[in-house]
Amino acid sequence: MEILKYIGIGLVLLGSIFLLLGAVGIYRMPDVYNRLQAGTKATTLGAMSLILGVGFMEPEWLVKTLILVIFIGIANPLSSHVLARSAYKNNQMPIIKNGIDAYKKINDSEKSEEN
Amino acid sequence: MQTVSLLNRFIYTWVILFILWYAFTTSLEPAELITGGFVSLVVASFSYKVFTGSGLKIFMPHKLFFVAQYIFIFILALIKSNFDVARRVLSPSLPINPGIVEFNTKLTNDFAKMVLANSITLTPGTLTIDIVENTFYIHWIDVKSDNPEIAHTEIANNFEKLLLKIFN
Amino acid sequence: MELNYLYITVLVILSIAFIIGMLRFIKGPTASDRVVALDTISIIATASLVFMGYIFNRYIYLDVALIYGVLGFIGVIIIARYLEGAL
Amino acid sequence: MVISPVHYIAVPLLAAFVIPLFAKLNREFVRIIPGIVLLYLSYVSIVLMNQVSSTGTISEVLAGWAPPFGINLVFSAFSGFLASLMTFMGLVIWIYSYRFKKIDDEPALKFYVLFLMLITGAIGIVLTGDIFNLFVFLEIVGISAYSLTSFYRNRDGAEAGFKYLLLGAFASTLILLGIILLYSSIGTLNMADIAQKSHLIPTSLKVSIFILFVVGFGIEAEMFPLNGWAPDAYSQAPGPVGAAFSGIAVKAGMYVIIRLIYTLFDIEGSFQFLIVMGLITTIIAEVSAMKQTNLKRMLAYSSIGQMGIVMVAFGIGTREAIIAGLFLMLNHAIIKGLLFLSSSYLVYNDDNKLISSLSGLGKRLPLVSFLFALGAFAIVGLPPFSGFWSRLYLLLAAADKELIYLIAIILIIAVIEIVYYFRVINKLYFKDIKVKSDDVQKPSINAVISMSILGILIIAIGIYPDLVTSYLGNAADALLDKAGYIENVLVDINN
Amino acid sequence: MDFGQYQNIVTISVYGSAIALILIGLYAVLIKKNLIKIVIGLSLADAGIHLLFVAIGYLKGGTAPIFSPSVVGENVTMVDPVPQALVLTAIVIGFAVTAVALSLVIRLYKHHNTARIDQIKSLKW
Amino acid sequence: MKNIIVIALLLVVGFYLVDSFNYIKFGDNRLGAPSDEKTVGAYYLNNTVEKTGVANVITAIIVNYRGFDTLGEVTVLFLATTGLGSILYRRRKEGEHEERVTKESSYLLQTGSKILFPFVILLGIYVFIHGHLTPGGGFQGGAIVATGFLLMLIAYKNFKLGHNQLTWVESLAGITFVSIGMWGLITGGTFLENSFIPKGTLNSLFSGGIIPIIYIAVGFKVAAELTGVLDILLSIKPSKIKK
Amino acid sequence: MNTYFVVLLILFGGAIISFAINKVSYLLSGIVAFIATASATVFFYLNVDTDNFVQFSLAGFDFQWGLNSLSLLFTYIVLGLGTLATLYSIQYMRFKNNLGYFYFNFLLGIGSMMGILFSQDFISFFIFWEIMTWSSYLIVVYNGNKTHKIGIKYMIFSGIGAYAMLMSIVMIYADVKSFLIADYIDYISQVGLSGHYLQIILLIVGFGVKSALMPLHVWAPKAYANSPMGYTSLFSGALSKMGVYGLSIVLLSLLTNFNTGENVSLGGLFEGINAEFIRIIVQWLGAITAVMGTLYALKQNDAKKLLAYSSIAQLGYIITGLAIGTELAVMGALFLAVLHAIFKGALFMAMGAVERQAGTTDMTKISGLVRKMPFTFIVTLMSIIALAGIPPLGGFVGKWLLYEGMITSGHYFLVVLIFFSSTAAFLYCYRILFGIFLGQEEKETINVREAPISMLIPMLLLAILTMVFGTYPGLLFEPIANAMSYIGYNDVVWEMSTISNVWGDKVSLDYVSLTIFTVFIVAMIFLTIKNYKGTRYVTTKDISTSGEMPTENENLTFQLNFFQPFERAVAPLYKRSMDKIYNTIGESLDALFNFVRTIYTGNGQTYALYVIVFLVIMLIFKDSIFN
Ligand code: NA
Ligand code: NA
Repeated sequence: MEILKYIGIGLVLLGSIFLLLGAVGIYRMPDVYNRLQAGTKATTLGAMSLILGVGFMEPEWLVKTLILVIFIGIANPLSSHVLARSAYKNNQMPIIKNGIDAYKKINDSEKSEEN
Repeated sequence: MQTVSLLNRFIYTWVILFILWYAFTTSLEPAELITGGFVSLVVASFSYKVFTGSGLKIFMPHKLFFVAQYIFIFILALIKSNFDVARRVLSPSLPINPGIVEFNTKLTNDFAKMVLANSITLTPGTLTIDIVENTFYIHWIDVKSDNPEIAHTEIANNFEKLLLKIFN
Repeated sequence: MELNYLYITVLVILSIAFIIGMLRFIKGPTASDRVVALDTISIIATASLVFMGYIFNRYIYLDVALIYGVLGFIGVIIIARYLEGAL
Repeated sequence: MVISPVHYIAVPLLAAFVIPLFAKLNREFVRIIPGIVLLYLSYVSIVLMNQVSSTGTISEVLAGWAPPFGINLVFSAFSGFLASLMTFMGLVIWIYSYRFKKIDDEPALKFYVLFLMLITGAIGIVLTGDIFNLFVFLEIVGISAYSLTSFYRNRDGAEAGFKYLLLGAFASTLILLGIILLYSSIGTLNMADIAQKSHLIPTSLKVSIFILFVVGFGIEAEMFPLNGWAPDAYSQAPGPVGAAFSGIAVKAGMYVIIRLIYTLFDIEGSFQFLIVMGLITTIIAEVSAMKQTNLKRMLAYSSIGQMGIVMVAFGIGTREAIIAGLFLMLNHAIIKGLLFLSSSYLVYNDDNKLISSLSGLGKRLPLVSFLFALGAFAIVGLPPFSGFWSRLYLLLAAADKELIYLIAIILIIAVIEIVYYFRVINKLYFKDIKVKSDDVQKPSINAVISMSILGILIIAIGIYPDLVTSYLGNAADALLDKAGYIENVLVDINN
Repeated sequence: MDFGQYQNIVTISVYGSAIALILIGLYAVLIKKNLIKIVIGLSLADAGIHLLFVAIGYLKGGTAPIFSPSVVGENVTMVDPVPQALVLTAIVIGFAVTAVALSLVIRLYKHHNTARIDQIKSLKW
Repeated sequence: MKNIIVIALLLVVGFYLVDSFNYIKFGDNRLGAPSDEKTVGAYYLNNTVEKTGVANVITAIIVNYRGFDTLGEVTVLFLATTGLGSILYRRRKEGEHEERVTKESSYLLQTGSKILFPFVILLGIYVFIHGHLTPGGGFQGGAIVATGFLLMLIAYKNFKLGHNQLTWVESLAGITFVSIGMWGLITGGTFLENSFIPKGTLNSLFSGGIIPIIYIAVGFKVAAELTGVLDILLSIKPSKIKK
Repeated sequence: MNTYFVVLLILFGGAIISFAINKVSYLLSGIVAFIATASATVFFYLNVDTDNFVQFSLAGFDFQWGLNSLSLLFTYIVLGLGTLATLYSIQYMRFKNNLGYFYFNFLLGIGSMMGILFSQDFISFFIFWEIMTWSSYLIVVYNGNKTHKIGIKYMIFSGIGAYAMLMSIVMIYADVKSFLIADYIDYISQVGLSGHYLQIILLIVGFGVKSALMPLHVWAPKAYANSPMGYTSLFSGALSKMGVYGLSIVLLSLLTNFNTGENVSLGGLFEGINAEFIRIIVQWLGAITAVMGTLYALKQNDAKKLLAYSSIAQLGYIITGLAIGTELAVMGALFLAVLHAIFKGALFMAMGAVERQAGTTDMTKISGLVRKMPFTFIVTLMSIIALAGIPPLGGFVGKWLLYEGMITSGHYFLVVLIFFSSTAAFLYCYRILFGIFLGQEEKETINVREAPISMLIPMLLLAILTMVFGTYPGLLFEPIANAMSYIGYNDVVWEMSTISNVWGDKVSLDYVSLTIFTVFIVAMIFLTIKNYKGTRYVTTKDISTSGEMPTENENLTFQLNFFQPFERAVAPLYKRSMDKIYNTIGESLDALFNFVRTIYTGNGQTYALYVIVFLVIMLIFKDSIFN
C-alpha cells in the first residue's frame, strides 16, 4: 500500500500544480474564451488528479473521490461551455486573429429573430 | 433510440442511482442499502425520463470495453492538452491564433454529443462554444483551417469514432 | 512527519492559485471574466476541501467538497444564464 | 393529552401546514381552520389562566431538555395574560375577516395562513424562554407582517412593506449582534439563565448588548425614532391586519422591551430611559396624528402614541404602574382593534382613506359609525369606557412617584387626542352627506359580530373594570418576581 | 493554533473583518438608491453576522463537532456547536427575508416604474 | 456629504462593536473544562453522543435541543413561500404559460442537466438522510435538492414543476414534524421529546431516535419550499413588466 | 335598591329606552324622556335623605355616594329645570331628526349631573363630570354643519378643564390615599394648604371651564347659542352650575378655613400664593367675566347669543360672590345661582319658542311679536325683570344680597364692576324685549303663532317661580341656609319675605311685590284695551327716504348698531378678545405640529438612518444614560 500512497502524493502534487497553472491561465490569457481554454483544462485535470491522489492515499475514500472526479469531469467543461456561450450571447466578441468566426452567423440570426 | 422501453430506462436509472448512493455512503450496512434502494427508486421514478433515452444497453460487455478505451485516449489527450496549456500560458509571448470553427457530427445520442463536447473542451486548444442541431462550434486557440472537414478530423475524429461504437 | 512538507507545499500552491484567481476576479474587466474566475476559484476550493479533509483525517470533508462542488457549478450556470439575458 | 403552553405554537403550525392540503378538498376550510384553531386556543387560554392562578407560573420544557439546555416556554400570569389577549384578539379579528370581501380564493389561502402565523409568532415571542427562539418568532411575525402589509395591489402596500422589511432587517441584524455578544460572554441563550448570569458580564459590554437589543426590539415596539415603518404599514395593510398589528404584533415587541428591562438585565437608568423614550414617542406621534388627512394613518400614529404611553407606564416601574401599563395594552388592543376594524368600512371605497370622505357617513353606516365613535370616546379616555381606567391608573402611578410633569404631558396629549378624534366624529355625524347610499359598503354580519364584541367589552370593562383588574394585578406580580421567574425555569439546575 | 502574543491582533482582525462586512452592508443600505443594491446590502450585513457567529464559536485547534468513527474515543478539541447551529437558522431566515425583499422590489418596480428608493415615498408625514 | 456622515456613524458603531469583542478573545477556550460546563455548548459536546445517540452535535442541537427553533425556522421558510405567492400574486389569463427563462439554453446544458439532475437530487437526499452523521442536514440537503430543480428550471424553458406535488410534500413534511412533536406530548412527555424511538448505535443510519426522521421531514420541506420560492422568483420578469 | 342607583337607573335607563324607541315614533322619545325625568324627580324627592351614604368598591378604589345640603340645593336646579326642559322639548324638537340621539344625550346629561351631585368621592365625581361633558358635546353639535368647530372648541376647553381636574385628583390621591372629598377637606385642614396649591388651582381651572370663568369662557357663547334651546336652558341653567357647585366646594370648604392663611412661598411660578390670594384672583376673574360678558352681550344682534353672553356675565357674579365668601355674599351667590337657572332657563325657552315659531331670534329681523306670542312675551318680560335685578322678581333679592355682601366685606371696586354690568344688563334686556316683541310687526312674521301649550307650561312655571322667589325668598333661603351650615356658616339668618342689611335697613318684599304687581296688571289691561282698538302699524322697513328707495335687503332697522355709540366708547376692550389669543396659540401650534410630522419623510432609507443615528447616540452616551 506504500506504493499507492506515493502515487497519491504524486497525483496530489501534480494536481495542485495544474490548479495553479489554471489560475495563471485565466490570469494571463487575453480574452474570456482563451482564459476558459486554459482555465478549464488545467483546473479539471488538476482537481481530478489532486482528489484522486487523496483517494489513493486513503484507499477507504477512493469510491467517494471517484464520484467527485467524475462529477468534475462532467461539470467543469460543461460550465466552461455555458460561460463561453453566454459571453458570446452577451456580445463579448472573441479575439479573432484570422477572421474565422463561424458562430457569428448563428448568433446574428438569433438576434434578428428576437427583434 | 425511442424504441427503448420505459421500464428499461427506469431500471437503468435506478441502478445508476443506487450505485451512486453506494458511492455516497460507501457502506454495505443493510440499513444503508435498503434506504438507498428505496431512495434511488423514488428519485428514479421522477427522473428516469430525462435521465436516459438509451437504457441498459450500455452495460453490454463490448461496450464497456469501448468505454475503457475511450477513457484511456481521453486521459492521454487531457494530459497532452495540459502540457499544451502550460506551454502557452507560461511562454512570455502568449502564442495564440484564435478563431471559431464549425463542423458536423454523426452522433445522434444526446449523451454522446455531450461527452464529445466535453472531451473537445478538455483536449488541446479547443473549447466547445455551442452545438446547434448537429453542428459543433469550437473556439480553437490555434486555428489550422476554417474548413469544417479538416476541423472535424483535427478536433473530433478519434473520439467520435469510439462514441459511435458505444452509443449505437 | 514527512507529510508535513507535502501539506505545506500543496497548501501554499493552492493558496497562490486561489490568490491569482482572486486577482482575475477583481480585475475583470467584464462580468464574464469575473465568472470565469469564480468558476476556477470554486474548483480550487473544492479540491482544497478534499485535501483539508485528508489533513484533518475527517472523511466528512469529502461530503462538504461534493456539496460545494455541486453548488458552485450550479451557481456559475445561473450567473452565466443571467449574463446571457435569459432570466 | 394535557393542555400545555406549547399548544399555542404547535396547533397553529399544524393548521398552517394542513390548510394548503385541505384547500384542495374544499376552499372553505381555508377560512374555517384558523377560526377553529383560535377558538381552541381561547379554550387553552382559559384552562391555563386558571391553572396559573391556582398553581403559579407554568414553565414547560420542550424536547425533554431542561433549561438552559433546551428551549422552554413560560406561561406566567404576565406572559399568559398577553398570550390570552393575543389569542382573543386573533379570534375576534378572524371573525371579522371571515368573508373579507375583496379576497378571492387563491390569495385567501395566503391571507389566512399569514394571519394565523402573525398571531402565532407574536404569542411565541411572549411565551418563549429562549432569546434566540424569540428571534425566530420575531422573524415569523416579520415575514407574515411584511407580506400582509403588501397584500393589496391597488394600494402602496409594497412601499409600506418594503420600509417595514428594511427596518425589520435592521432589527434582526442588531438583535443577532446582541445575541452573539451575549452568548459569547456567558454561554447561554436561556432567558432565565441570562437573568441569573447577566451580572457576570462587564458593565460596559452589558450595556452595549442591552442597547443593541433595545434598538432592535424598539423597532418592533414602535419606539421613536425607530418607528418610521409603522404609519405606513398600518395604513396600507388590510383593515383586519391593521387591527392585528396594533392589537397583537406591537404588543410582542413591547413585551420584549419589558422583559429586557425587568428580567434579563439589571441596568441602572433603563427605567428612566423607557419613560423618556415613551414620552418622546408619544408626543411626536400624537402631534403627527393631529395633522393627518388619512384616517388609517391617523389611527396608526395614534397607536404609536398609545404604545409610547405604555412605555412610560412600564418605565415608572411600580406595581401600580405595571398594572396601568398592562391595562393600557389591553385597552389599546381592544379599542384600537375596534377603531381599525370599523374604519375599514368607513373608508372602504376611498383608496386614499381620507377623513374628508367620511362626511355624513353616520347616516349611511349608523352602526359602524357608532362603534367608531365609541372607540374614539374610549381611546381618549372618556368615562365610562375602558380607556378611562387605564389612564387613571397610569396617572395615579405617576402621581405616586411624584412625576407631576409626566401627568401634565399625558393629559396634554389626551387633549390633542380629543381634538383629532372628535374631528373625525364631527365629520361622521355633523356634516352633509356626500356619499350615495349605494357607494358605501355595508358591514357583513360576521364583521358586525366581531366589532360588537369589542364594543361591548369596551363598555363592560368601562362600567365594571374589576372584570380584568385582578388578572392585571397577578400579571404585575409575576413580572416583578424576577427571582421567581429564574427559579421556575431553572428548577432542575439550581436544585 | 495558538496565537500567543498576537491574540489581540488576531481577535481584532477576525472580528473586525466580520464587523466590517456588516458595516459595508449597512452602508449600502443607507446610501445606495437602487432597491436591489439595498437588498444586497442587507444580505452582506447578514453574511457578516453569520461570519461573526462562526467566529465566536471557534476554539483554538477545534474541528467540526461531529463524532464520526474516526474521532470517537480520541481526545480531539471541537468548536462550540451552538453558534454553528444558530448560524444555520440565521442563514435560512436571512434567505427567507431576502426572498420576500426581492419580491417587494419587483412589486415596487412595477408600481412606480423605478427602483430608486428616494422616488418611492408616496406614504409620508 | 451624506456619505461622510453615514461613514462616520458606521465607524462609531464599528468601533463600539470591535471594542465589545475585546472581552471575547478569538479562539479562547470559553467552553471550559467539560465538568463545569461554562457554556451550553460544552454540555452538548459532553452529553450529546451518550444521550441522543447522534454523532453530529450540530444536528442534535438543531433538531432536538433547539428543535423548537427549527420548527420556527421551517415555518419562516414556509411563510416566505406563502408571502412571495401573495406579494407577487397575479391572476393568470386563460391558458397563460408560466415563463421562467426567456431564452432556451444550449443543447449541451440541457443534456448535462438531464444527467446531473438525478445526481443532485440524490445527493441532496443523501445529505439530509445522513444529517445526524455527517455535516449535512435537512436545510443543506433540502437546499441541494432545490438547486437540482433550479438547474432544470433555468436549463429548460418549459420544465413542468408539479405545484400540487410540492404542496403535498411541503404540507406532509410540516405535519410530520409537528405530529412527531405532539406525539411526545401525547405519550406523556414533552413536545418533541426524543423518547419513543430507540436511539440505535452511534454512527449508524438508524440512530438518534426521532432526530433523523425530523431532519428528513425538514429536508423535504425545505426542498419543496425553496423550489417554490425559486420558481416564483424566476417567473417574475421585472425587465418585461409593463406598467 | 338605593335611592341614588334608582334615580340614575331611571335616567340612564330612560336614555337608552328613548334612544331605542325613536325607531317607533319620534314623539315617543320625548315623552319617554319627560316621563323619565319626572319620575326620577318624584322618586328622588320622596326618598331624599341627606344621611344616606352608599359605599362600594370598584377597580380597587372606594366610592361613596350620598347627599349633603349643598348638593341637595343643586339637585333642585338639575331635576326641576331638567323636568321642565324635557317637557318643553317634546314639542320644541318635534319634526327634527335624530331625536333618539338627542334625548339619549339629554337624559345622560341630567343623569350625570345628578351623579355629580351624588358623588362624595372625586373619582365618581370625575366620571359623571366627563359623561356630562361628552353628552353635552354631542348635543352642542346636534344642529350639524356649522356647529362642529363650536363643538371642537367646547371639547378642547372641557378637556383642558377635565384633565386639570383629573391631574389634581390623582395628586390628591397620592397625598391622601383616598378619593373621598371629605377626606381631602380633613387632610387639608390638618396639614394646611402649603404644598397643595397646585391641586387647588387645577381644581379651579377644571370648574372654571364649566362655569365659563374668564379666560376659560370662550367656548360658551356659541355653544349655548347653537344648541337646541330646550337643552340650552339646561346647559346654561344647570350644567354651568356644576362648575359653580365645584367652585363652592373649593372656595368655601377648602379655602375658607384658610382666610387668614400664612403666606407660604412655593417658589417659582407659585411665589407668594396663599389661600387669600387665590380667592382674590377668583373674585377678580369673576368680576371681569361679568363685565366682559356684559360688554359682549351688548354687541349681539341675535337674542340667543345675547343671552349666552349674559349667562357668562351672571356666572361671573355668582363666582365673585362665592369667592368673597362672607355669609351674605355666599348666600347671594347661591340665591342667584338658583334664580339664574330659573330665569335663564325661562328666557332660553322663550327664545326657543320665538325661534321655532318665527324662524329666527335675530333682533334685526323680527319685531312686534307681542301680539302673536303674548305668553312668550310675558315669560320673557318677567324673566328679564328678574335678570336685571329689578324688584319684585327673584333677581333683585340675589343682587341685593350680593351687593350687601361685597360692601360689608369692603370689596368696593368689585361692587363698581358688578354694578356696571348689572346696569348694562338692564340695557341689553330691554333690547330683547323691544327688539323682538315690541315695535312694529314685520311682514315676514305675519303668520307667526303662539307656541304650543306644552312649551308654554314650563316657561310659565319658571316665570311664576321667579315671582314666587321674589316675593317669598325665604322659600329658597331655607335650603340655602342648610347648605351653608353644611359648609360651615353657622347661624345663617333669614326671613320669609324680608331682606335686610347690616345697617338694619329692611325691605319687605310682600308690599313691594304687591304694589308693583298691581301697577303691572293695570298697565296690562290698559295696553290690551289700547291694542284692541286697532292702531295702524307701519313696519320698520316701510320708510320713505327723500327720493331714494332703500332696497329690501338693506337692513335699516333701528336694532342694527343699537349700541354703536356705546360700543365706540368701549372699543379698546373688545380688541383684547381672548378668542384671538387662543386662535394665535392654535395657529402656532398647528405650524409646529406640521413641522414635527415631516420627521416621517416617507423615505425608508431615512428611517434606517434614524435607527443608526439613534444607535450611535445611545452608544456614545451609554455611560451617561445608563450610569
Ligand atoms: Na469550468
Ligand atoms: Na479542449
